Order: sequence, then structure tokens, then C-alpha cells
Amino acid sequence: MPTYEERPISNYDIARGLSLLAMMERIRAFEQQAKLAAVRDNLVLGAIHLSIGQEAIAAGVMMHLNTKDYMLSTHRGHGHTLAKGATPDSMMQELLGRRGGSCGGKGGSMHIADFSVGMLGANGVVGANITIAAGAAHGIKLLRTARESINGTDSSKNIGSKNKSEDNQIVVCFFGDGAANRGPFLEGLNWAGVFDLPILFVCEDNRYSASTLTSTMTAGPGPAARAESIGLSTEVVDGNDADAVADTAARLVAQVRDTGKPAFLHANTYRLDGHTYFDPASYRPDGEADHAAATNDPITRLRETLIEAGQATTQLDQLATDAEVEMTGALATATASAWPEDSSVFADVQDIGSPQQEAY
Amino acid sequence: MPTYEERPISNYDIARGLSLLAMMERIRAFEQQAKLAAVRDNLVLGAIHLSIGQEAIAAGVMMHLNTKDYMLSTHRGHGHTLAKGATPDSMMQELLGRRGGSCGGKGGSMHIADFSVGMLGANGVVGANITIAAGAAHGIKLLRTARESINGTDSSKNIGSKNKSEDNQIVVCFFGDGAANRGPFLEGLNWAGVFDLPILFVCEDNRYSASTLTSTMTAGPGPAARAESIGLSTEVVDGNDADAVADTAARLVAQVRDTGKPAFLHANTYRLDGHTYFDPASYRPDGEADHAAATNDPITRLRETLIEAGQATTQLDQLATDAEVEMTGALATATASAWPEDSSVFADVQDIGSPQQEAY
Amino acid sequence: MTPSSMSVTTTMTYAEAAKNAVAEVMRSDSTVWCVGEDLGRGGVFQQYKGLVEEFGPQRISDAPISEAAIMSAAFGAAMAGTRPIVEMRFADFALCATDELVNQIAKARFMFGGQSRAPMVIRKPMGMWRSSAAQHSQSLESWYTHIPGLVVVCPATPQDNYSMMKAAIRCDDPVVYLEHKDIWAHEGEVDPQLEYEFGRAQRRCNGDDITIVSWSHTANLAVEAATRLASNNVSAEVIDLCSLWPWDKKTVIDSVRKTGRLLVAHESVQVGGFGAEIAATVAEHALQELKAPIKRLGAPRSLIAYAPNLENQLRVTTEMIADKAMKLCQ
Amino acid sequence: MTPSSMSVTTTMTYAEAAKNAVAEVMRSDSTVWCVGEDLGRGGVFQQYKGLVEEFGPQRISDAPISEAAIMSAAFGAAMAGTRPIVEMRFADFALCATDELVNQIAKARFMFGGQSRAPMVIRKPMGMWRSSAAQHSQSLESWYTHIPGLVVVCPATPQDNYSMMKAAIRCDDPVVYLEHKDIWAHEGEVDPQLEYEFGRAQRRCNGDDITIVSWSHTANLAVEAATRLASNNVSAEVIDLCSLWPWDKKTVIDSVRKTGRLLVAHESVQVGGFGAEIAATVAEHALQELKAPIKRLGAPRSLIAYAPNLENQLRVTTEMIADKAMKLCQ
Ligand SMILES: Cc1ncc(C[n+]2csc(CCOP(=O)(O)OP(=O)(O)O)c2C)c(N)n1
Ligand SMILES: Cc1ncc(C[n+]2csc(CCOP(=O)(O)OP(=O)(O)O)c2C)c(N)n1
Ligand SMILES: [Mg+2]
Ligand SMILES: [Mg+2]
Repeated sequence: MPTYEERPISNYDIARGLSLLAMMERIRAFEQQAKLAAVRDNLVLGAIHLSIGQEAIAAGVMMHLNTKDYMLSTHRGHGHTLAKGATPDSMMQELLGRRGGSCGGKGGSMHIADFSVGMLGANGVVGANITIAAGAAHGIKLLRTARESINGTDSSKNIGSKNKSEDNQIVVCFFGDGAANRGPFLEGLNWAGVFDLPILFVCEDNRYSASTLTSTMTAGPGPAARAESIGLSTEVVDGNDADAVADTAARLVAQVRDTGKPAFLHANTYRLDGHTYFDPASYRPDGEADHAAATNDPITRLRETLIEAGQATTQLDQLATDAEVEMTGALATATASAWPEDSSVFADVQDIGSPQQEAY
Repeated sequence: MPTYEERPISNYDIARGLSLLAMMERIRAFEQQAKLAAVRDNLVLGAIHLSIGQEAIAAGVMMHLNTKDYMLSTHRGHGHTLAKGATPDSMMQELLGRRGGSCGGKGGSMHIADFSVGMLGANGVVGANITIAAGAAHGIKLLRTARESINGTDSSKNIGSKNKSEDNQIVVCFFGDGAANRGPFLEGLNWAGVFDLPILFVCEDNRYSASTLTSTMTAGPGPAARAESIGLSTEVVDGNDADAVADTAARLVAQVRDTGKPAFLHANTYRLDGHTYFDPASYRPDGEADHAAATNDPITRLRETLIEAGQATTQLDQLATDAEVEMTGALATATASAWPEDSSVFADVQDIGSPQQEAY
Repeated sequence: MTPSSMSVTTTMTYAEAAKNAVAEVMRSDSTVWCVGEDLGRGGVFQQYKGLVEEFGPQRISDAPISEAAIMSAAFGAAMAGTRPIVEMRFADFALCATDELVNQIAKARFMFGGQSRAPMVIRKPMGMWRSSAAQHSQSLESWYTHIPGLVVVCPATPQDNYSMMKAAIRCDDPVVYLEHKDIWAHEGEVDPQLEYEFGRAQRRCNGDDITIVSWSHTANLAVEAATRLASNNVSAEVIDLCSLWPWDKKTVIDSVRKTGRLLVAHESVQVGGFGAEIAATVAEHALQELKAPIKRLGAPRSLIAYAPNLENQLRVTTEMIADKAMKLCQ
Repeated sequence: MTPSSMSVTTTMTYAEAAKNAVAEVMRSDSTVWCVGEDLGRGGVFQQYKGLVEEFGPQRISDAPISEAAIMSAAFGAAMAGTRPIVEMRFADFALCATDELVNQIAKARFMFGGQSRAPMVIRKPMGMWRSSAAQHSQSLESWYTHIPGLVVVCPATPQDNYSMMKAAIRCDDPVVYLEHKDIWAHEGEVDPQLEYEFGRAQRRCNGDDITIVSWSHTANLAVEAATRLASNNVSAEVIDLCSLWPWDKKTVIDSVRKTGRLLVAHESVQVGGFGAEIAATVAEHALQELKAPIKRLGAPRSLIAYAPNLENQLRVTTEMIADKAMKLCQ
């Protein structure tokens, strides 16, 4: 489990840094608007879980994916979804339960999904997405074999496509430190290992499981050690260092694409907000969150790097302003959107025996 | 994970060796009679899973327990149950579904239990016993605290009882290599680690999960590495070397009693029979089982050690003969036993809302 | 409920009622303990608030996010002689522990021929609450009625949540204890001396024209519906089953014999809901006395949606109960 | 069943029928695959015998002992575009994957607003077989009827196991496919051209005096009972529901309207069983036409015991069905 080392600032990739920052600002701004919608406007009725402080992981991992790749998320999934390419309008509409929402207002924050960009769903059950994600990777592998058996032998694959590796579809699965204590962690990682599946597991370790310090409920050294014991290629990264996440994820994503085998990324981070937007998080030691906000905000850290690398503050500020404008717009759009058709509650249950045919 | 080293035969503990052999012969004989009852007599109607070839683990571990200690077993639990102190009569009656059976004929082989000797049940669901066993250890710890809070402070415990350590009740939980791929493995071991519970987990690795070679369905180095990654003190032993098992288990049992913390024992073994008594096990490579029977039968191996240590063959043969007599008797007793009372099927469902009061 | 001679009642919420019951029993029985996620901070609905301060973290125990282990470890501890109260947080998450509850806990006593007992209270907050969508809103009480070995209870009021919690902790069998999430803050008078006996329904309104059978929060709606019906000159008898297994067949059948009409109302999906069991039982035992078809009112067989207007399509409301009862009496 | 013009029937067992259906579909659709423990050796009941030789280990896939992962990984693979057939080995073990089936698979399409589909066949061999005791004998079909999003089917004959398996694999919704373990070896004629449509019951006997509704293996017993009844001059109509969700209300209600009597018989526990849903539906829609109380015949609310004499106490037998029907007609 190598940890990330200091990059010399001389050959710093400014374009990538800016792109990471832009995405992180968008995620932050989206969630700030979502929180306003909830707290100020009382327009978000269900619970929402903010990833404020954790944006570097979503941005740093997702920049290596394309929309054909799949991603599965948790209850804390806004950042992942946005970084995967979903539009803020359809996301905010979903959070407000409105028409136009990516799930038609039926899912809300905890079930946000956008299959058009490969986002196969947040999940309200901690850890449940891990085995589903392994299965999505299983599906990719099976379909590849099925195509190959139709198109010819295995070797054709190596000849036919020039950029073979980039074409290899993969899955990324996010989950929290708390999820590593549920059965699906073991079963899902084992599944991916046994069947050699193209999936990158990303543990976002923000140290808390709701109001519980996860370390108090976790035996042994933790998720990364467990992943290694299941034979997965594993790395640990400072999840609040966007460049470190991007570098490590680049390596692991490429490895998963090339080998078709699973890998595991443990990213240490901190959630600056409460577990839900209405959680005052008073269970934290005094000053812990303030200290983290002051010293370990991934956005501040990346801004500092960029300034050190020669970027103008104004240019960076502009990214924040743009993001805020975009997300204020998304909230305005969502607020102005109609409720879903009443009848849609009977649609998409099932084809056969659907309540559209007979309500009971 | 230290593995067991050769013992110099000079200071070999003959009394212990004989006691181990006696128990192993009894287990073997019990299961041979059970198999006869099934195959020859058609008196065992449900599936039975024999542990022939694996007896050294049951004998070697259980010799360090007393009846106040708890033990939880698997579908392959006859050996464990006998070694824990259950009587062959009540066990055989249970296998035949007869009156006098330790579960009144309601459980059969897969649910055999004898709470009077601390045997809290076999289990028909692979891996399910792991979390239950952790809980039994949790119960022990809670009751100890409850007693202490009634009897006085913690320190009294150290003064009051001379043989404190032997008094400390513990739990032993057996499971197979296949069970290490189920969620309860992770959840149960983590639970025991988090709450510092007095439990010894014993993985009986016979290399197969029903007809599947477990290694083909297990990612990474396997159960012991997983247990270590969850922070458990872990050892690996040649499970067909009865003395090695007894030595290692002695150490681990004492450690669990003293520290109150969990430990893990990985015992390598081989099942000489089929998965169930009616499984021809034709999925095994030709000769594999024969080779194991010829070279790695734990009974033969222990006999050889004892002979080397100076024991007479006749004396050892006598143990086998005694065991066979005892178990033939058990089968005769069981065969002659009546069926359970019909009405007992409505007893022990529940006190409130029981079908004894109203059948439906 | 057995009324007591010298009752001193106190006002408390539904959540506090259960908490007080738990605390009282824990004071007198050192083998009782609670286990679940976040309990040390009062639990997700604050239904354990303050308990860790009194009883310490061993008896008000946090847990890893391991519903299967929470359920199953509590079971092991129950077999070892303790009396656990298991917190599942949301009834939906209890599905992660189904093998543990159904194959292990419910069956242990029988399977082992009476050698073991599993005195456990398994708390599963159920029902619709705050736009929580499909994975945080389910009511699956009918499932548990179908599993031999389980007691199933659904308290609807603070008094019931107090008295039934005490009865559940005292019970030597596993009790699936379904509190409704939407009424944690409901206040009511609680007489601590009232004792509850499983299998006893409560006649919450007396009436002659129609019997409305319900449970959990829907029983409260049925009481409201009865008031509306009264103003339309329909006299409805409302029976709150309180416990679904065992359930009080006699009270229901006697009532239907009197009124000649039966409406069963519940929040859960109608198809395969426990309302069917009641309807079927009455259709077997009181068919001759019926003046009208037996009606059920449950959720359509769809999933619980997030948007409030969609969620509302799935609710059984006071109005719907009153309307359906009205029609049945015409 | 839609009869075909040129039928060529073959004799096969219930197990073979399903296997042949699976093989045929797999030949024409390369996205169909099977996953479960020990499938490479034919599966625990040999219902996959020979398939790995034809389709290889990727499409007839072994699995770790991880029911939760088997269920859930198949679901992920279904969302990714494959059509998995999931083998749970014993219906009882499927309880280890309840969150996966109920909270994930059944809800995904709806929760995600129709973006995803889960075309899966989830095979759960159910029922009593060979003294297998409480953890290997359950029939929990009523649970699944209560879960929106799931199709629930119970084939009773080789023909049904052939035609319904094909329909299940074709279906774009998740299908809980409950085969009965006690009839794997039953032989029967199978016409490969017969197509099954979910929600269609089969009238397996025509009769005028009483309607007997059943499904799974108990439907076969009901047919035997009808023969016995006929020799007592009672003409029983036997309806095999085949699929429980959707279920064929019309055929049942029409039949009850004709006969005026209803007996529902099933192997599972009577309390909270699907028989209640049928009884309740008839009590709502055909109460006036009933000449006798609606009767159900299911297992007592006890657990399945190992000893054969005890196990027999829990069985619904041909004799019991005939007796109960007889009494109802007197
Ligand atoms: C199976 C299950 N148990 C409990 C919960 C309630 N719950 C929601 S989020 C959460 C904490 C999760 O912690 P972690 O995995 O670290 O993710 P984080 O919230 O920190 O991002 C809990 C306990 C749940 N949703 N699902
Ligand atoms: C949850 C569950 N899945 C599947 C089974 C069927 N089954 C019974 S024993 C067995 C193999 C278990 O292998 P292992 O754990 O290695 O124990 P062994 O039989 O080798 O002693 C299987 C798959 C079961 N009983 N429970
Ligand atoms: Mg966390
Ligand atoms: Mg094994």
C-alpha cells in the first residue's frame, strides 16, 4: 500500500489542476445550493447527505472515466454523479422531486442515477452497491466474450482495435469506511477477484459512519488491509489532495482497463458537514471540523497548488463564481419545475402485473 | 501465521495422544455407523455430512474445553458434538429422528445440538454460525460484567478466584473454507474484534465446498489472511496432525481465556468421504481421495506417532474396537427408539401464539 | 390493557414511551441490553436518548454497520442468557438480516427441541416518513406473521409503545417490534401500570354499523375516520389489533358479527398484506353474518416514491378510510 | 397455454424440462447465463446437468458460497445488459440475499425512474423434500407476492417448468421462479411449442360443486383429490394458478361464481399465506355467490421438523384436500 509522495511543482500539470478544481467547485456549489434548497427553502423533503470536503475523490477518479464506463455510488452521491457527467438541472430536479429529475422524481437524492452517463445509481443501503458493481463488471466481461465469440476469436480483439485499452469499459464503485464492515464488502471484493473483473473499488474514508467514529467499530487495520487480504491490488491516497487522487486513480484505472482485474483505492478524507444536512454533528470533538476546514479543505489545497504553480487568484475565483452561477441556475430551474405526473407512480413497476393494469 | 513444527518424539505426551486417538476413533466409528444407518438401513432420511478424515481438529480443539464453554458447529458437526461431550445415543437418535434425540428428533443431523454440554447447535446455513458464535461470546462478556457489577468491582475478580483463567468461559466456532466467502465471516470476525470477545474461530479447510474446489472461488491467500486483516491473532496448523492441533489449540484457547480477545485457527485437512453420504465425489481428481486416505488419514498418522512413542498396536486397536462397540450400540439403541410424539411438532414453537393453542 | 387501580399518568411521546419502558426494565434486569448503530448518541430517532449516560456503552452498545451481525450476535447473546433489544434503524435494513431472523432466531427453539430460547426484542421502525423513498419506507409486517416462532407487534400510541415494549422485553420468544416512524413525536398519556398482553386487540371506538380493523399508525387514522363517520351518522367500531401474531380473532369476529361489515385498513401493500389474513379468517368464520363484501384498503402494489405527490398516491388516508366505510354502509 | 397446431411432445422430467428450456434459450441468446454454486457439476439437483459442457464455465458459472453476491452480482450484470438465471440452491438460502432481491432488484426500475431493467430469473427450489428440516424446506412464495416489482411463478408440471422457464427468461422484469424440490423426477409430456403467459391459471379439472385453487406441487395433489372426489360424486374444479403475481383473478372468480364454493390449498404456512389473498379477493368480489364459507388448507404455523412422523403433521395431503372439499360440499 504505497502512499502518495510529493510532486515537484516544476512539472505540474496546470490544465489538469484547473479541470479538477473546476469540477470540485461545481460539486461544492451544487451541494451548497442543495443545502439551501433544504434548509432555507424547505424544498428538499427527504434526507440529503453532502460530500462537502470530499470532492477531490469524485473529481480525481472520474476524470479518467468516459460515459461508457459505469459508476455506482452511495447515499452520498451528488459529487460522483456530477463528476460522471450528469447535468445539474436533472440532478437538482431529482433532489426536489420534480419533473425532469433524472429518476423522474421517484428516487430523490439517495437514489440518484443517470444511466445515460453510466451512473448506475446511488444506494440507500450501505454497502449494497459493492456486489451490484461487481456484477456490472461481470456483465461487461460476459458481453465482451459474447461479442468476441460472434466477431471471431480472442486474438481479433488485439488486432482489430487500435486504442484497445481505452475502449475497455470498466466499473468504479464508491463506498464509505463504514461499509467495509458489511458482508457485501467481502462478498463483492471476492467476487471481483475470483472472476477477474474490471472494477475499481474506491473507499472514501471520512472517518465517520453517521454519528459513530468508524475506527471504534472496525477491527484491525481497516479496509485497505482487508482488500489486500482478498488479493486486490490496493493503494492508499490522501483523498483531499486532488492531484494525488488523480495520479493514483490514473494508474489504477489504466491497470484495471489493461488487466481486466479489480483494484482498490483507499482515499482518506473528511466530511466537513453533518451526516445529513440536518445533523449538527455535535458528536465530533470540539474544533475538529473547523480545523479540517481551515487546514484540509481539498479545494483550498488545490487552489494553493495552482497559485504556487503560477495561476492567478482571479482566474481561480472565476471557477468558483461560474460554478455558483451554474448551480444557482439549477436550483432555480428545479424550483420552477412541475411535480411529476401523479400517474407516474404506477409506471415502471413491472411490465407484467403492473399496477397500471390493476392498482392492487 | 506460524505453522507447526516437528515435535521431538522423546518428550511426547502419550496420555494425551491416547486420549486424542480414543476420541478420533469414536468420531470415526460414530460416523461409520451413521453412514450404515443411512446407506444400509435407510434409516437416516435427511442428508448427513460426514467428517471422516477431519477428526483430528474436533478432538484436538475440544480437549481444551469444558462443558461450560460454548461451541457452535456447521452442517458437518457430528465430530464436534461428540468431542464436546454429547452422548452417542442421543446423537444417533437425533440422526434417526427418534425419541431421545438431543433435539427430540426435530433437528436431525444438520441441526444437532446439546446445550447441556455447551453445544449450541450445528447449522444448515453455511457461515451463519459465525455471527451467532460471536454473539454467544458477547453474552458471556455481558453476563460477566453484570455479575461483577453485582459482586463488586473488577479487581475482586482477580483476587477472588484462584484459577481465574480456567474459569473464563469461552466460545469455539467451527466453519469450513467455503464459509469464508460469506458476509458473516467478515461481520462476525469484525464483531468479535471490536468488542474484544472470548472466541476461537476454527476454519476447517478441507479444500472443497460441496463439489467445488474452494480455491477456485476464493480470491487472495484465503481465510487466515482475511482473519489477520481483521486484526485477529491467527495461526495455521496441519489439521490432520492431531498433536499439532492439540498444541496450537492449547495455546490459542489459553490466550482467548486470558485475554478475552478473539483468535483464529486455520486447520488444513481433507474430507475422505463425499460432501453428503450419497455424494460419490466424482468431481475430485482420480486418486486424490485414495492418496489422502493412504498418506494423510489423521487416525493412521496419530497411531504411527503413538507406536513410535512406544505404544503397542493391540492397545491402539482396542480403542478402535471399543469405539465400534460403543457406536454399534448407539445405532442399535436409536433403531429401537420410538418416533417422537406426533404432538411434539406443535411444541416449542413459541409461548405466545403457539400452534398448540391454535393450530393455525 | 388491564386498567390498574391507582393510575398515575404522564404525558410523553411515542419515542419517549418506549425509552422509558426500556430504561425501567434495564434498571431491574441487568441482563437486558440494547445494540445497534449510533445508539450511544441516542439512536437515529433519539429513541435511546440519555440511556448510555445511565447504563454505559456496554449495555447501550454501538454497533458496526452490520445488520446481519447485530441481529445474529444478539441472538447468540440471547442463547447465552442475556435479553437483547436489537435496533435495526429502519425496517428496510432488517432485510440485510433476514436469514438471521427467519432461519436462525425464529427456528432455534423448535429446531433444537426446546433446548434454546431467544428472548429478544427486534425493533424495526417502519412506514412512510419524510419523503424517504423506496428503501426507507416499507411496512413488511405481514412477512413476519407468516414465520412460525415470531411474535409480531405494532404499537400505535405512546401508551402502547410503553406497555407493549415492557411486555416484549419480558417475553421469552423473539418479538418483532414495529414502531412507526411517522409518530415518534406523537404525545399521549401513559399509565405505567397498564399491562399489555399479546394477542389482545383494543376496541378504540365502539360502533354498530361497520367494523374497521387496523394497526400501527393507520389505526390512528381509522379512529379519526370514525369521528368523521359519526358526523355522517355511521357508527364505526375501530379495532386496533396491536399485535398481529398472535392476533385477536375473537374480538374481530365478535365485532363483525355485531356490525355485519368489515373494512381492514393498513399502510402496507394490499396484495399479500395481513389484511388478507383477516379477511380470509372472517370469510371462513362469519360469512353468514356479513351484510356486505369484505373490503381491504392497503397500498397499491407499487413502490414508494420520493416526490410528495407520488408518495401521496400510495397512502391510505383518513379520508379514504371514511369514504370506503361510508360506501360499504350504503 | 396456447395450444400449437403441430405439436411434437417429448417425455421429460420436471428438472429436464427446465434445463431444456434454459439450453434452448441460451443457444439463441448469447446474453443469457446461469450462476450459482456447483453449477459446473450440474447443480445440486442436476437441473443444469450437461450445460457447462455445451456453454462453458463462463455462461454456466460456479459461484462462491455468497448468495448475497450471487443475487446482487447477477443484478449488476443484468443492468449491464445480460440476462442472468440465478440459482439459489434452496429457497431458504435466498433469505441470505433478501436485501438484494427486495430492496435492490425489485425496486431498481422504479426508483431510477425507468432507466434500468433487471431481466433476471431467480430460481429458488422450495418445499418439503427428504426430511430436510426447518432450514431446507420452506415455501415463502407469499412473501414475494407482497413485493412490487417481482413476478412470482410456481410451476407444477414438466410442461409448465418448460414453458414458464422460457417465459421467465424472456421477461424483462425479475421473476422469482419457485420450483418444487419434491418433483424434480416427475415425468410428463412436454410440447415445446406451448407458450405460457404470466397471470394465466390452468383449469386442471372441470367441475361444478367446488373450486379448488392451488399451485406448485399441491396443485398436483388437488388434481388427485378431484379424482377421489369424483368417485364420491363431488365434481371439483381444480385451478392451478401457475403464477401468483400476477394471478388470474378472473378465472378464479368465474369458477367460484359457477361452483359457489372455494377451497384454497397450499403447502406453505396458512397464516399470512397467499391463500389469504385469494380468499380475501373472493370475499370482496363474489361474496353473494358463495354457498359455503371460504376454506383454506395450509400448514399449521409451526416449523418443519426432521422426523418423518412430525414432518407429516405439517403436510397438506391429497386426502386432506379431498376431505375438506367433501365437508364443504355437504
Ligand atoms: C445497511 C444499512 N445500515 C444502516 C444504514 C444507515 N446509514 C446510512 S449512511 C450510514 C453511515 C455510513 O457510513 P460510511 O459508509 O462511512 O459512509 P459516509 O456516510 O461516511 O459517507 C448509515 C449507518 C443504511 N443506510 N444501510
Ligand atoms: C448459505 C448457504 N449456501 C449454500 C449452502 C449449501 N451447502 C451446504 S454445505 C456447502 C459447502 C460448504 O463448504 P465448506 O464451508 O467448505 O464446508 P464443508 O462442507 O467443506 O465442511 C454448501 C454450499 C448452505 N447450506 N448454506
Ligand atoms: Mg464514513
Ligand atoms: Mg470445505
